[in-house]
Amino acid sequence: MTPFNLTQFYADWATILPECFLLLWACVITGAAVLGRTDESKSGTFAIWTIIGTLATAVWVAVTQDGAAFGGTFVFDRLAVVFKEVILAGVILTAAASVGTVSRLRAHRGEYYGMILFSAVGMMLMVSATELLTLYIALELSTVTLFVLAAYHKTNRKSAEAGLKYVILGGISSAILLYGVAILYGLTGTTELARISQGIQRQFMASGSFPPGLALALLLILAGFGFKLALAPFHMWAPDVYEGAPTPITAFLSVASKAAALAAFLRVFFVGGQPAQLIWIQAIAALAALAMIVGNATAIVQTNIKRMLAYSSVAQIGYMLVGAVALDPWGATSISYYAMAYLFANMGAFVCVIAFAERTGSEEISDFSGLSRRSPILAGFFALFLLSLAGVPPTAGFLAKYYVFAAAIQKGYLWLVLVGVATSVVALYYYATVIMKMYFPAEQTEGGFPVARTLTIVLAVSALGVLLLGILPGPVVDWIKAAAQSFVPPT
Amino acid sequence: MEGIGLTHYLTLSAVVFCIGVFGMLTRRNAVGVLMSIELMFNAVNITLVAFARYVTPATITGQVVAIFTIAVAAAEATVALAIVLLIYQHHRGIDVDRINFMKW
Amino acid sequence: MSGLLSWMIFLPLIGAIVALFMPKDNHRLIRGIAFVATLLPLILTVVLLAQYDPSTAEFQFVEKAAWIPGLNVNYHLGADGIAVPMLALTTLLSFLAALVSFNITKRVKEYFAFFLLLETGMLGVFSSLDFFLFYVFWEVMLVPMYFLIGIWGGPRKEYAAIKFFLYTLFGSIFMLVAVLALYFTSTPHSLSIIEHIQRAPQMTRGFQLFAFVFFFIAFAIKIPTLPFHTWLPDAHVEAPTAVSVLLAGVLLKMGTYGLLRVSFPMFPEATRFFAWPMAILGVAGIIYGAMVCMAQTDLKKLVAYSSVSHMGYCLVGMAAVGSVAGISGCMFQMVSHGLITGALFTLVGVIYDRAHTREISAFGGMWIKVPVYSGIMILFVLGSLGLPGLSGFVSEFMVFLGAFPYFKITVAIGVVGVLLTAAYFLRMIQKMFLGPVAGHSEGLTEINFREIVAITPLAILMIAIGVYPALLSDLIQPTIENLVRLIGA
Amino acid sequence: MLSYAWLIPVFPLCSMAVIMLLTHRNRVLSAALSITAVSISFLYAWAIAFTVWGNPEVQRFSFDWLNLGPSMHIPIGIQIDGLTAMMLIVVTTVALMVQIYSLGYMHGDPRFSRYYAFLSLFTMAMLTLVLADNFFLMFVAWELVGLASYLLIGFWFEKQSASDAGKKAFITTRLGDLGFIIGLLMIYTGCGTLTFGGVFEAVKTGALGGAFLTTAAIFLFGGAIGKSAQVPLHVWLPDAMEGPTPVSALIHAATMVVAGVYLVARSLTIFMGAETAAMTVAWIGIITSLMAASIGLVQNDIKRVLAFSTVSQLGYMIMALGLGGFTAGTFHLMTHAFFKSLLFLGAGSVIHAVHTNDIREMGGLHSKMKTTSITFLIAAFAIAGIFPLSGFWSKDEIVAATLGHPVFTVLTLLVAFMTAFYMFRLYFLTFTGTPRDKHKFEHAHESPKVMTYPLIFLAVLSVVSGWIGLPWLHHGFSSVVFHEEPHHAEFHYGLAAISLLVGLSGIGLAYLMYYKRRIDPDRIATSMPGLYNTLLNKYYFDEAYEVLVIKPYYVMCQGWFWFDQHIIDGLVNGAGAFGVLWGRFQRWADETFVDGAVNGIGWLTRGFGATIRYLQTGSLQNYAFIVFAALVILWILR
Repeated sequence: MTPFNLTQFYADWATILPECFLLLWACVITGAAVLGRTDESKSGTFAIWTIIGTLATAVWVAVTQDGAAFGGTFVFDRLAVVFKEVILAGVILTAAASVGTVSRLRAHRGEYYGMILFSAVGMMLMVSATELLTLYIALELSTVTLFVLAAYHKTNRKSAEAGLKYVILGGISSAILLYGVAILYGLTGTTELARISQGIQRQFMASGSFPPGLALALLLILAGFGFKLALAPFHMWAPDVYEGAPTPITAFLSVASKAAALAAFLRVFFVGGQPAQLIWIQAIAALAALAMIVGNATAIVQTNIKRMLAYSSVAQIGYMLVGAVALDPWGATSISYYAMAYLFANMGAFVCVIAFAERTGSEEISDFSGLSRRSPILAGFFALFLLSLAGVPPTAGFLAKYYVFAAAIQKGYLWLVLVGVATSVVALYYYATVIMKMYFPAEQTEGGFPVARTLTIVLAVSALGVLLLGILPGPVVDWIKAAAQSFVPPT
Repeated sequence: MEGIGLTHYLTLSAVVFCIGVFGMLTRRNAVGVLMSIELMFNAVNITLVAFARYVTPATITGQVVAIFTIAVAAAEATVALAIVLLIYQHHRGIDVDRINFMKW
Repeated sequence: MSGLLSWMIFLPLIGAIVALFMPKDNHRLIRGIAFVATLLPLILTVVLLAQYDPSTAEFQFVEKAAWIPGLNVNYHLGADGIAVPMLALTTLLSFLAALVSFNITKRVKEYFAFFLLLETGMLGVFSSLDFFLFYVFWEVMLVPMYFLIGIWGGPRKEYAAIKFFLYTLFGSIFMLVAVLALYFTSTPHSLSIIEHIQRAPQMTRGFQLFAFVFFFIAFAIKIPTLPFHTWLPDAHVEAPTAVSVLLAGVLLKMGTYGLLRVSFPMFPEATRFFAWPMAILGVAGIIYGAMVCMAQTDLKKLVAYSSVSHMGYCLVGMAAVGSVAGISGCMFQMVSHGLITGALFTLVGVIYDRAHTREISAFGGMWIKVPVYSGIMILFVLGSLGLPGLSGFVSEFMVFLGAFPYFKITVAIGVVGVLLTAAYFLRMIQKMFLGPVAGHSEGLTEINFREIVAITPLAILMIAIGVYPALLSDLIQPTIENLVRLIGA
Repeated sequence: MLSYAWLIPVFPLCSMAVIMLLTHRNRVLSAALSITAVSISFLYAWAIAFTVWGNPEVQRFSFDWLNLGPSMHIPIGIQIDGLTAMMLIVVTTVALMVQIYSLGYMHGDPRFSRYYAFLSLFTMAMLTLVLADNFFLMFVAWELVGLASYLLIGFWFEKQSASDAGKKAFITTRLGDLGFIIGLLMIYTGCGTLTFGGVFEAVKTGALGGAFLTTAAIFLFGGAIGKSAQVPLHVWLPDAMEGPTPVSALIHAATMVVAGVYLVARSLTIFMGAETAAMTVAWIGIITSLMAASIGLVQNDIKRVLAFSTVSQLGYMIMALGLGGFTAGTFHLMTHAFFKSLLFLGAGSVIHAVHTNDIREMGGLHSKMKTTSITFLIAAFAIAGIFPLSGFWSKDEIVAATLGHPVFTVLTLLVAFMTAFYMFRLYFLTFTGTPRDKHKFEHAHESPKVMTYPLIFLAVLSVVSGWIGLPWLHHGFSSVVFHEEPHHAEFHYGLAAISLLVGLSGIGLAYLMYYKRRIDPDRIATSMPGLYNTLLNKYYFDEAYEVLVIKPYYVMCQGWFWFDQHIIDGLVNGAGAFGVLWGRFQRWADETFVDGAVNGIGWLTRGFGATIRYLQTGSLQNYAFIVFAALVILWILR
């Protein structure tokens, strides 16, 4: 045991300050709500300010602190900064988009925001965790709150069903992940990623082969992450939960939760599993291809917009993981960039669905018919987000796809890229079909409707993100690239 | 080879895990499913503790992880049971076979 | 004037954005904006032509700035002898098509916004010297086109729009893969088209073949060459008049432009290898397109299929990779087809506006009823069937003359296309314009002043190039000679 | 003087442009413009002719039209030699006469101005064609005369037959032009130039020769086959008679149709360098000549008889050229232009008077229209080759050219006999005997002076134009159109006598059959029904083309279109437009794809999507099962 050191103590807690800050206010908001001391509109505003505060703290930490804390179990490096910003952006947008949804809840309005904040704490911890136990706890913190959120529409049968499916499958995947962690621990005697990596390397050097259980361990961990990421074939929960959960939560699930899992995935596989890449890289490529094919093919036949977006999210994760086969700074950059582009586009798309459903009460694709006449702004935003998801320039989605395909081509995964490009044509078909429904009908459908102000702001911010990342991506790319280079050993 | 060793623990744990999986897949009752999941967690705990004992006797990492796992599993079970209650209110039953309103 | 190309490209975009902020019921104002936003690039084109130095194959008006340094992406523009005629064609046709569009009354604001965005995309493609930029513009164009066909199109607009969108995207994605491959095989990694051309001799044969095929799929769909052409009749027929004009006049040229800009100088060995198959495809397109035209009953569809036939000449011409005449012929055909088919689609639109049908059999004796319209139509038809003195003849003759030494029998078969073209066009003329006044011809009114204004520049250019082709060849010759040298056949 | 010769076609060009753009509403002004322009060209042409004929130098003026380096260097310009000068005279003279004549003939036509514009267009193109110093410019003009021909044949386009005929003419000649184009391509490939001088130089030095040259020459001749209505592309010319008669006189008798002859004459060096090609030319010429003459024997449409006569005479010229008879061919070209245009204009005058083309409804018109009758008779004598009219001299040269090829000589004389016969059959049936249609006869009248004066002028030329070839002039006609060096067959008194005799006997036979009625033509016809019907139906060429070419082509086009819509597009829809077949466009798909021709990837994708969605059963235990199954599979595949 190292003796107590005040400087070290200060540095450790300073590094984790944003999480602490967030946790504190999450407790306050939840507590106030439980005690009935606040009304929901205030707690919403409060939550947003909390996150802005956290963001500011995080920026401050990013500037002043650097490196590992708590004996190397927690790290605030550039990758963490990137993903924390992404997650916090996602949380802010979710919170802002929730206003209407929350106002229609019968009870427990305040706790809703508290839950989101708790989940956000978990995600932020996850991004920074460099040790498997920390990672696991953080992951569970974020997931368990999401179980609650998914079932938040207590009176809605779909929501309850979503909650149940999510919690049970979540539990299984959690057990699977943990089993993998346990085996890895048994093989290397540690749960710290850096040392795991060294351990594997050492054993490989010594015996010329990987320890026998390693493949199983990595596979189990991959399955665990696959669940969080909704990666085919571990995605089965996603469409049902996406459909049943309150839409802001769906957006949150599909964006922030995935971003956190992705960061953790990068840490585990790009750092911890890096020496064993021979074992898992083919599996990743196969799963990515499967995700692109299954996600896109199934999305075509959907009639519910949320379900369609759910399958499209499955495919999107496939595209992100195309970048993973590169296993170098390029790959990490491409995945991170993709996550960021996806954040805005998918969040925007779901918020469009919220805005639409708030006014029409429908989530059927066929009801989008003629939207461009009823609400040109909403239709315009939705079209923009869909085009970004489809990867049409000059939106962020295009550069993101370009980036991941580039990473794969660089490593010679031509077949994977061809699968990617072929399926993205399929993807364009169903995105374009929605656009067609919105824009092409000539006849005027019934009256126009406005979009709530907060939602408009969320949409505008997302659209700005989509366009800026697409048109002037230079600084962001440089920023992410630096982050990726800082933690991925160049090959 | 004398007495009980690491292999036995690992085997036991694998068997328990599989029983959990099997129960999880076959139980019709949601609570039964949850219990099966608990079995899976406990299988993992056995592994962890066994590894802690045999691989890293000097540190207690494994035990710590196991304790945390128990805590997390409890939390999860709490939420799960709450949701099962919710389901019961909607469905007047907790047969997981009948909970397939959303599909395809 | 610095940033000439940038101004040209982005003025329409600025126009589009301005138009979006205008009240949506003030059609006059929006049309005025569209008019100005297409006229200004046209004026800049004149400046461009005046400042362009035709004695060199170097890129001129070059603008270069770092765009995404992390990916070595640059904002790199420039124009040479291949690009300049295309830029001029684009600005001209856009302007005229904007005039033609003034009779649009449905969702005017959106229409012109998309229209102007489309012009930006087209001009961008023709002046990009960076692959990323090139690809971005290439794709950007699809979106407004999708909407323009889908919203303002004919009865089967949804089908046509999505078919166009998917088909082109499908092709261009292959281009993306090839671009990425180029990027990673170069050291230092580069997306500059110029740099890749310079390193062409170091590329291995296998790589060249691979990249050529991938690019070719993208370009062939756009041209479109024979087996990839079926999006074209649908898109052309369903699109509103002005969009058909741009589709046929400019978008199809992007395929051939891409081949000349990218594939030929960059993969000389593969180009030589694929020259003969390209000639075969071209000739097959000529004959096949002409024969299918013969079976058409819809005037617009006939013109659409005639594009398939006419773009075949381009392919034959460029297949003569060692011949300045052949490749120049391809360029001439690109310009000439742009002028002629643009005009033909406009003219088809003129009668469709009046009679609301395009069935050939629904008309008869139009020459009696609307002599001015008929005269103009026949003039352009004659241009299209390659009558000497009009631009179509010059390009066809150049193509044949250039390609004949290389592919004697193939070209000789291609020459038959000249006859088949005459056959279907004369059949159309006979049914619609000759004979006694019949069917919808009864109520037709003469072509109006605005429409004549939109057609006249095309007619003048068609005749000017036909009579004195050196007007155009002087612009392109050094560039083409350089290209032939790079291919090194 | 000569250096401004390019102005000759510019005058009619200007008149065309002005009429089209400005004066088309003013009939008088339009006609005046057109006639003035062609008059200037006419005077200019004569002036040039006198300059050139005294000065046997080839004059060339050219500039670079397009220079792309060796792969395409095309200078264009004009070249003036004897042949050109002769052609200029022919074209401008006939054009002027026809334009004046048309003032009367086309009087009252609603599209009078347009008619003159088209005539100007034609004149311009034809003059360019003969002035060109290279094959390229010649081809350009060649196509433009084709266009003018198309427009003028179909001038009365309300009539289905007229617009059909125009289309047929354009397409048939264009078929020949394909050969022309390929010939040009071969020549350019072979010697890198298209100027006459350069090409002939290459042929002479042997740079261009052998089978390549022969093939090129035969392809080149394809152009002439089309334009000069040789077998098997002669079918358009008889139909072209649907145009106004003055047009037939100008385009389809005197000028455009001889463009093919001119082409062969101009490039005779090439044909002389390729023996096989030359013989092909000669044979096609004589076969055409025989066939057309035999058809002419039985036709009843006054203009068609003349049309077949034209075809036959063109075959004559072509044959002569094929046998190397440069002077003979070109000489006959000139005389034929005058007397045949006279015949047509005469026929036009008759038609103008009786409003029918059918000679069975005419007869005895001599009494009503003396000028027409006499001038027609002069022309008929000329074409029959009667001394001392122009046709005698030129036909004699042709017969002389066949010396050494006995088969040709015999056939030539046979044609001469038939020509004399059908021409006088025509004359007797039209102008002599008793009127067979009283009503039409009574309304008949002599044409106005604007129409008869051109007839008289041409009649004079038909008489005297042959005298240039008088045997006692130095070198005769060849000194006029000299080609390389003047070579002139000695005037052959014996041959001249024989051919004169043959002509007279043809006239005699016609006299007996149609004037004296000593022999009943109907009996002969009924005694040989097979032959008669074959001739009457023009050897069934049109029917054969209809069945063998046009119908199959249409069917084939429809077939390809079906293929395009169903197979290619079907595959694309299958492969690309996912779901299009099944979702929104179900109905359309059902209609189009009932045959199930398409089971492409699109269907598969949609089907795939529709299938795997059912894995999503909604049962969470199934989901969990898939998770574990996937784990197991991944473990196995590891």
